[in-house]
Amino acid sequence: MSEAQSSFRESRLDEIRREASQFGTVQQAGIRAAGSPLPKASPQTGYYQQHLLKEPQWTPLVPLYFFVGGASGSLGVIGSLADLIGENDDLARKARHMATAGSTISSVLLIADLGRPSRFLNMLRIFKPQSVMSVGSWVLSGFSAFAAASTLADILDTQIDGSPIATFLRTIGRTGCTVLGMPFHNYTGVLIGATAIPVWNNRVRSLPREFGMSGLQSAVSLLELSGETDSNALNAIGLVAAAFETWEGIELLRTRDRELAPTKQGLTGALIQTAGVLSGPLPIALRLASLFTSRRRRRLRQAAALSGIIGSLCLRYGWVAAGTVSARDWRIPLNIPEPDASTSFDRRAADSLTRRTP
Amino acid sequence: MPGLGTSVGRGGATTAQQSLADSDAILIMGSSMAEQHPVGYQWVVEARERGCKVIHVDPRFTRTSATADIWVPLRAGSDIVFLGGLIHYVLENEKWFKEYVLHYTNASTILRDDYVDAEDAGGLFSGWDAEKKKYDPETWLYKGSEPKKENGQSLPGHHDAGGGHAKDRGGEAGNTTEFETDDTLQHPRCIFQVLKRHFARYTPEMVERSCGVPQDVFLRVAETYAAASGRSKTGCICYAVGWTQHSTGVQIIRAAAILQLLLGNFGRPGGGILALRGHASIQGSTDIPTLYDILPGYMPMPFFDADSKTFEQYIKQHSTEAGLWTKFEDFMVSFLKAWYGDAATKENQWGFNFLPRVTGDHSELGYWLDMKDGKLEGLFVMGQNPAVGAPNGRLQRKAMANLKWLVVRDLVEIETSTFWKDSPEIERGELRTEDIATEVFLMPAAGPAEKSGSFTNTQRLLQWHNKAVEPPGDARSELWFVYHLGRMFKGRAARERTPKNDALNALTWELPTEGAVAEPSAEAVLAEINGRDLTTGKLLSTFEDLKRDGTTMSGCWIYTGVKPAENRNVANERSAHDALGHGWGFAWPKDTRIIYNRASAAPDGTPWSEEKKFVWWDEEKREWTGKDITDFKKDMPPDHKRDLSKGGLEALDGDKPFGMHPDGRGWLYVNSGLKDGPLPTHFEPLESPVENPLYPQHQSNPPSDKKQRPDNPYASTPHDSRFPFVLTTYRLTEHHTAGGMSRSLSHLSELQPELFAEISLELAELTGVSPNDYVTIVTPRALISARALVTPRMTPLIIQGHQIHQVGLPYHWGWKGIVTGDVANDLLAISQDPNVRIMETKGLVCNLIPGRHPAGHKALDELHELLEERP
Amino acid sequence: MSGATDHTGIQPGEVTSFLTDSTLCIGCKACEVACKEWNGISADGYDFTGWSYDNTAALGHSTWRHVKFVEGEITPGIGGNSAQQLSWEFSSDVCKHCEVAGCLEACPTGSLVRTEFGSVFLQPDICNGCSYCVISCPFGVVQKNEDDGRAFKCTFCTDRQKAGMMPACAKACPTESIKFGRLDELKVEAQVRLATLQSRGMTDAQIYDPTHTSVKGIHSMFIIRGEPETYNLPPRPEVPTIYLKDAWKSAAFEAVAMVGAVVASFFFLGRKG
Amino acid sequence: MLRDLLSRWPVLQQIRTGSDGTGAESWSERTRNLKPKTAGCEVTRGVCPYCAVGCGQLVYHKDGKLISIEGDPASPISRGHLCPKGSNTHQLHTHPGRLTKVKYRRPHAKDWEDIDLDTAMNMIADRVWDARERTFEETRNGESLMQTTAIAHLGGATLDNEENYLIKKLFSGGLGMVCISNQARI
Repeated sequence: MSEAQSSFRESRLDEIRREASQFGTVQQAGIRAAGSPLPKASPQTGYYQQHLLKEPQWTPLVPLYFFVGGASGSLGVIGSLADLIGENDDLARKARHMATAGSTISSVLLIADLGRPSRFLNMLRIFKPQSVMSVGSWVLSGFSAFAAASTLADILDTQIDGSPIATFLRTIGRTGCTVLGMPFHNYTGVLIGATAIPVWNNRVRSLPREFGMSGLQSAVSLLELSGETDSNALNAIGLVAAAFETWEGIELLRTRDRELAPTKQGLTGALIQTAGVLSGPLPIALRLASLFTSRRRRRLRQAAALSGIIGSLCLRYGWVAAGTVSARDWRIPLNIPEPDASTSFDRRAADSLTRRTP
Repeated sequence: MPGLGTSVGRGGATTAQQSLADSDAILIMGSSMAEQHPVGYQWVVEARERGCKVIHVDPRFTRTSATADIWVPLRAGSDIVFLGGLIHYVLENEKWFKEYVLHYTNASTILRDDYVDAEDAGGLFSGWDAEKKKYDPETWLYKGSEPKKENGQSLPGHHDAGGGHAKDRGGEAGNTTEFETDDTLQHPRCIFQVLKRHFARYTPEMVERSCGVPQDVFLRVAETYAAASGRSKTGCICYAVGWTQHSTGVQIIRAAAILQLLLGNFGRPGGGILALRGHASIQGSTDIPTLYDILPGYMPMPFFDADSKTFEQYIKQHSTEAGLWTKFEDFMVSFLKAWYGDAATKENQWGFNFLPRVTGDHSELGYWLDMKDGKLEGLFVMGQNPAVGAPNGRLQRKAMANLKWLVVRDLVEIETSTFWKDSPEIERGELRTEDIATEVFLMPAAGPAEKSGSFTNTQRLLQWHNKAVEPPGDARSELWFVYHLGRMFKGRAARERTPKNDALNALTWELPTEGAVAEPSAEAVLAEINGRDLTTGKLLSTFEDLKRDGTTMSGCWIYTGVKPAENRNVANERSAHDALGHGWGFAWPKDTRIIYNRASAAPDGTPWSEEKKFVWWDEEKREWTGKDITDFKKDMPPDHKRDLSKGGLEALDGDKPFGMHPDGRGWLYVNSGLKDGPLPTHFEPLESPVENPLYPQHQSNPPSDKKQRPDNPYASTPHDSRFPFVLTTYRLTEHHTAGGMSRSLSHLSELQPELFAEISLELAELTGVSPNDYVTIVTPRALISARALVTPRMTPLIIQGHQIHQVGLPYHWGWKGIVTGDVANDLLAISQDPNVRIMETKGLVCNLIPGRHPAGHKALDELHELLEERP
Repeated sequence: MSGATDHTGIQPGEVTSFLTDSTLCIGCKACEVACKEWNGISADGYDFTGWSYDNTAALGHSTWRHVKFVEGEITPGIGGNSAQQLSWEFSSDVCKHCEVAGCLEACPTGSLVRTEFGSVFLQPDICNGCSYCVISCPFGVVQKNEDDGRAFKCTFCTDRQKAGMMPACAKACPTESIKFGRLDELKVEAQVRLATLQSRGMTDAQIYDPTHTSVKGIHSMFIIRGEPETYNLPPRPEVPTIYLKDAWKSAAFEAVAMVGAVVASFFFLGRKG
Repeated sequence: MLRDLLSRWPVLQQIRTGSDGTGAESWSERTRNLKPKTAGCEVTRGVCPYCAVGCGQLVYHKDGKLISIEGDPASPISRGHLCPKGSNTHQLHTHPGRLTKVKYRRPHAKDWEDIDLDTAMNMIADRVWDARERTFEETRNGESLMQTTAIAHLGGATLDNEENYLIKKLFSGGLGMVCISNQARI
């Protein structure tokens, strides 16, 4: 090529080629650098390797909602049962108040995430059993009401002794919190599991368990951070939850489905694996250690709690982000095996992509 | 016009789009009908689903190819070789429709002894004047017919200034009613034999060599199409500017007409030639021409010094002794009465001298070069965007800077109106805004739904559109603009009654107006176009009633009948009662949907077959009847013998369907009227990468005009090492011409947002371009950048042994609108074919290099560098 | 004004459908524009993709009809209508209006509803933009318009259908490759068309209508040549609700486990001292 | 008040009918009364302004505003269909880029200025008249010419026949302009 022509070469093109040689692809729409295959629609490439599924359009508030909801659901249960069974009135009261606060924050987060927050009430327009989002909205509303009721009961108690209203509110409040706390603390696992997003529906069985136990652990952890570091009961619950998480983590690692790639690779993979450690083995170790020392017990319990909370947050953010990555995979929904057959810009290679499968 | 006009008598499409559904084979060539006329294409698809074979011949694999049965890649500019090949095949293999050819064409007519065919003279016909680069057609005439020589002027139809639109007949040069025939077709000088010899070398081998079409593919096309012929089968040919925009455009269409005549396809359902027009009323704007060389109804403008001395002389020159043009004087007098009313009297030759005389090439490209040379003062542009749409855009835009004033009327601020402000020439420093003295008026125009009026569509059908709402703000219709401007001039002329203003003072200019803005009544204009009987004041229902004694008037004789009564506007009638749509609009002439339909019956007047029964002679009623208005004298029996004394159609035999011709026949051979010869002959485009394999002595069409000058340079041809590739330009479905009606609309712009060049994978590899890269395309005129659309749909062709790469380039983009891009037409040269002065856009040469051209003045430096380069 | 109207003769209550026949499509994109014009949808970007002539790329909140362009190989002498090979295929995509619709099942507000024509309609006056439908559609059709806050998709021109008018895209389609009519009739028509195409040697022609999956069939069927994957049509689309049973089961199990853990812990370890 | 609020609450209807919330019980008032935007419009017959196929169009308008432009099913040519350009005819008329005022550029000026229509008409008339005064040739070597080549016209293929007729009549037949051309060739 003559000088005049080479001086023509736009620097932009060289950048594109560099990017291509570095990353194998170029992000800009449709751009393919020389040596890479022609954009194609074929049984091997799908439609120009354009992903079929739409990405989740949730704001970062949603994973946070998952965390808060999971925690306050579990707190509701703890708060309703703890002092019935044992003499843990303060702990139970604290749990109930936290649950009430949590459910309120949950509602705020959920509303804030809506495209049209003013229309939040439309959530209660119908009740749709087959829609997890609908069920969840009702559960959230119900739980908030019952939590509020039991909190109100507590306040009344401090004013008048044995007021019948307080008794009534306490009874229905705690019953409600126990009953609705169960779905409320883990329905979000069902929510994302029962969607078209491959990485999620591949784990549709384990996600509710994982999210639930994660909620329980953060509930325990929050109580501990609020000072309840003496309760062995809490420590025991924490151990159970952490054990569950550890098992789930191992399960996930053992499953080799390609749908799960986002849980093992990239930023999302890192988040989820970190979550596994922070809410599994690490808290277990710390909690066990706390049993054999009285001096450091408090610190160790607080460390375990902190690790559990951060783990739970990583888990929620990790899984939601994984959904976005998974939605971008154009092969899975089309059952197209990897890797992409096309390798070079060579005419024959391009041809092989266009030839019909017999 | 001349391609079809000289062959069969009228320049318009001979059939209706709906009739395509009755075809047994459809040949689409020089058009991507599915892309440019999608809704018309439904009839092709319908035919296809009924088993009709659809053949698409095109350099690119387009959306039309993608829905056709056979696609044939063809080197842009080799069309005549391909069609000549088909003609050769039909003649050699006896596939021609004998009865039709014998009775309905001039195959049996014998030529003069001194006629020399291009085949025998290396590409030139007899009568060539090397000095003037033009033909004297005298030797082309039929044996026995008298040349119309007047005081040493060139023969009618061959005037230098001619623009070729007044060619709805041909044969003006001689008295074509006197000639000899040989019905055995054996006479060596009879047209049939001449034709055979002329196309003898257009063999499948030659087609392969020149067009790059493999022989077996060519033969499959030939067999398939030739089969759509005879009593019970018909085939139709669809073309568009893919044929016309060549230096041999007219002759390409001639070749198609010859093929259709040989196969007996004119005037029959599912047959004929469908010229596909690209603008809503492009047919209308030649019927009622905003063109320099004709008057409404294809009557020629008087040429200075040639035939314009006296009215008698003018009439004598342009009327014939038989056929419809014997009524030329009736049409012309009625026309002059329409324009000049009472001021047109027998004494003043019906105001003939009010008409301006044509003194030269006043066509767009002709006067644009004058504009560039500072010879023009003012310009009106209405609904056109030459800054983007016209060839050699740089010259076009620079020329406008030499105007004193410019009036642009459009819906949006188009590039033409802002050349002084933001054109590439300003950006590159070739022009400086402050240096440009041109005054510019940009006037808002009314949209089609904001005014009433008629469009004439591609099948000669006038359809009325009704005003629905008022135009916004100061937007007005062109009707309003011209009418009120006219009133001002009339006023001024009335005050200064000088000879100069005679025409203005004589001009009839009274129209009823309506509404707050005083919008003139379009229907009143239509009434004037239709014509009246001045004695009774009644509107006329057929041009047959027009008279030469000044008792009738008609603004456009072929439209007479569109408004037959005060309370009727046939163009606005909307109750179709048959497939061809009778009852819906008005098709000229006389609401005939398929013209020359006398040919749909055998010479004896009976239908050729049940399948193709269309128009036939009813013996009881003694008249022609059938599914269409007969394009013939209704009560003239098939066995009628011509009576020259009567004139008109009665001066023709009863078995001669082509009534515009003085012999009533379809012309395989055109004895005069075409400036580049009586028969189609292949010449290479003005810029071509290959030698002319048929006539090495004459690379390109001898009489064509390159307008070569420093600001309109050409590549050396053949083989210019700087420009190794073939370039062809075209349109996309998603945009409209120069973009004024599409690039400003979001819903269309998003569908095709950027200028791109379609290239093959091979060319991409050759030039080191990868998909979506920017590339720069270079011709001697300009360089532009586009995105590369690398696609297997483009394929290199093997021409005379070596690979020819083609670059496809849509031309819709400019620098204004929602989506912008370089102007593809900057690459083209201003050239003129000999007959209609159209430029060549479909076949030229270019270079393609990776990367985007630099901005500003650097771009021009790059261009010059590249032009000097000789590896 | 006289002359024919575009009344379909279909009464509310009759189930309607599209049948988009790619073998009749000429890739003109009239359906895309007619849809945007009727529904007043704005343009969604002016990017050049280089994917043949497709610059629309995909269905979305502001693209409810999308014509796909699939390029194959070309051979001189063979047009796109000949059976020998796929050269250049066009196919106009649209919301599938599933028999069992993921978006419809997922919508918590009842914004998405089943209409009297059997189609799935998103009520813009109800939608609160929770965007759960977006991830519940196995065809990736529904999308939330971030600027507007609500989700959008093909309305099946319910407003037109209620007045007996044909959907805008089907009406505009120059070659009638987008057919609109009664579902049962179109199912038959599709079979007949397929038989015709195969008799012409187009053995690669097929009807896309996933009746064999949990989607249980769609109200906008397609006739395509080649593999559905080429057109981004999933071979086995499933409605996410099929996962519900398993999900709730394990949720219940885990909830019980939690209560168990809480009760046990406090019972044995709750007491002070 | 509360009663009818409740009666419009789909959940209660669900309970009453046992429906799952995907059907009629969830239809809003708007949905129930959904009408095409062309309901109650006047309809005028038009012709597509783009290519020369000549598709029939139905122009729906209400109170002087264009509402929609669609294909005319009665047309024997287009049978109600339109291509993408034809389908966009409504936007062609209503998009914000439409010109509504006359724009005028003075010699050497860097930008436009708005002027009113009458002024523009008079200015244009003056310029034509002046150019014609100076350049009109009545005769050349004793022969009638009646011509000026100093003023040119371009365009017509997108205009109505009636408009082309008046342009040719005034410019050629009245003013003696011969430089008249449009998009049409063959």
